[in-house]
Amino acid sequence: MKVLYFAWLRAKVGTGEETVVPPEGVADVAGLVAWLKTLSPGHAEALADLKLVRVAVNQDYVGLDAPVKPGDEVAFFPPVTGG
Amino acid sequence: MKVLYFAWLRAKVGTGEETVVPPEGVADVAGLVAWLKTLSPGHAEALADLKLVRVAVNQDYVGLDAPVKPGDEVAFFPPVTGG
Amino acid sequence: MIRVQREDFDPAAELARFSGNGAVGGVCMFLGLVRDYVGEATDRRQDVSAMTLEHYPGMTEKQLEAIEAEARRRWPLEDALIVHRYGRLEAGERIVLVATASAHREAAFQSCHFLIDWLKTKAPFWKVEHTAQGDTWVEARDSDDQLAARWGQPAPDRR
Amino acid sequence: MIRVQREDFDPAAELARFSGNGAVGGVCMFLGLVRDYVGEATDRRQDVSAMTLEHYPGMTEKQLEAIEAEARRRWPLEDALIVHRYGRLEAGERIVLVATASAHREAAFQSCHFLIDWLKTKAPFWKVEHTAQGDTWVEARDSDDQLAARWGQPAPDRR
Repeated sequence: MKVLYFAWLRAKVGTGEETVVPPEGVADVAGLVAWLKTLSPGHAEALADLKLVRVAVNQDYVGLDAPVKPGDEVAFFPPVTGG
Repeated sequence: MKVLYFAWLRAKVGTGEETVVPPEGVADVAGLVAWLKTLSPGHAEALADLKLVRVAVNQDYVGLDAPVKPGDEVAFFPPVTGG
Repeated sequence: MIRVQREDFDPAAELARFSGNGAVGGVCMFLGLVRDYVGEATDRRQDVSAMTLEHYPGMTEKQLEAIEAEARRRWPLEDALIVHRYGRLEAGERIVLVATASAHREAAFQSCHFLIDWLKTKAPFWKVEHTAQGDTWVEARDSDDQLAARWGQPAPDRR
Repeated sequence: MIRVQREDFDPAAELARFSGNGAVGGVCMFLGLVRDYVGEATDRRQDVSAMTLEHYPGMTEKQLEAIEAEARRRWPLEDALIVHRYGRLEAGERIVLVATASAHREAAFQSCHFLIDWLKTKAPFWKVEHTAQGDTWVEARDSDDQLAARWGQPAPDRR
């Protein structure tokens, strides 16, 4: 599973992209977040307040209850500020 | 007093501009219209239905009760269709 | 700034003026063109080869200046431009350009929209369309009155 | 059509594409630029020397294409264009261009307005502003959410 971080989340995690193999019980975004937070203090800080974080699975916006599976591309980032 | 006609009013009156000297009793747009309609069948036809006609005095939109006096520039035209 | 002219204009050159000011965050532009048909339903369309725009010299400029001044009162604009042509225009030719520049995109959008809506009901221009069936004076549309009225004050042209 | 690119674009050249179709009666364009200050009150403004726009390659294109498709569903458009830059941009530089062409001015205006409003809350771009005080990630504004929400469907980015 590929996990991407953008903007200040990238800075906190310390990388913009990582390949991870979550344990078998991780089946949705919420579960993935809980597990990612155990990887490092940076991960924990970046994902501490999910009100500030948007999630996309395979480049579509999703909620915390969306399923995730091996091979997915999951991205975490702040609300967008383009335009 | 200079009187101007535009678009189809000009075609009906037969001229785009004329200098007129209305009789003394003519003091507002309504009085001027009544008098202009006596000048020719073309004038009468152009000014027959005032719902179709807009009026400007000295290049400002006015209503039928607006005063007119010698030296004024009075224009009659249909609702505008620019842009 | 407003300009009323017979000759064509270059939207690119007009736009270039708007980019120099560092306070500008958004530019909104509307460009009106001569369509090559009139009528809505496909089976009722008539080909338009050209149109002629008549105007009231002097009053046109006065009204456009008043409309621009009203826009500048209502929104914080860094710049505003209206260019309107008159005379004979072939299908596809440019008729009018309205552009506004502001620190904020919403002000740029609203003021530009306002300018064209008010212009449509206030500026003394009249179109005659040249079709194969002859020449026809274009009639003012109620929808244009409604679009102008949403900006608050009824267009004095229609009172 | 959508384009995401690092290099600058030429609004004039982009606009030129819109004029060729005889069915087009109105073109609406919005151009977003880097302002040279942030903050609203004059006494709280900070000079901005430049900003950097980060984006999510792939998802950006996908979201912009979806937004364009939605505009074409809602309005009868002859053409639509979104060009958005990324990378470092100095004050005064162009960021984004949105343009729409329709037979009718109202459709052109509304669809262009819709495109930039939705883009602001859906396209995955993030701005970091470079000021004398350091670098700051720009925060999303509630006002942008409200502007997007008036087009009916809440922006999925914020649900």
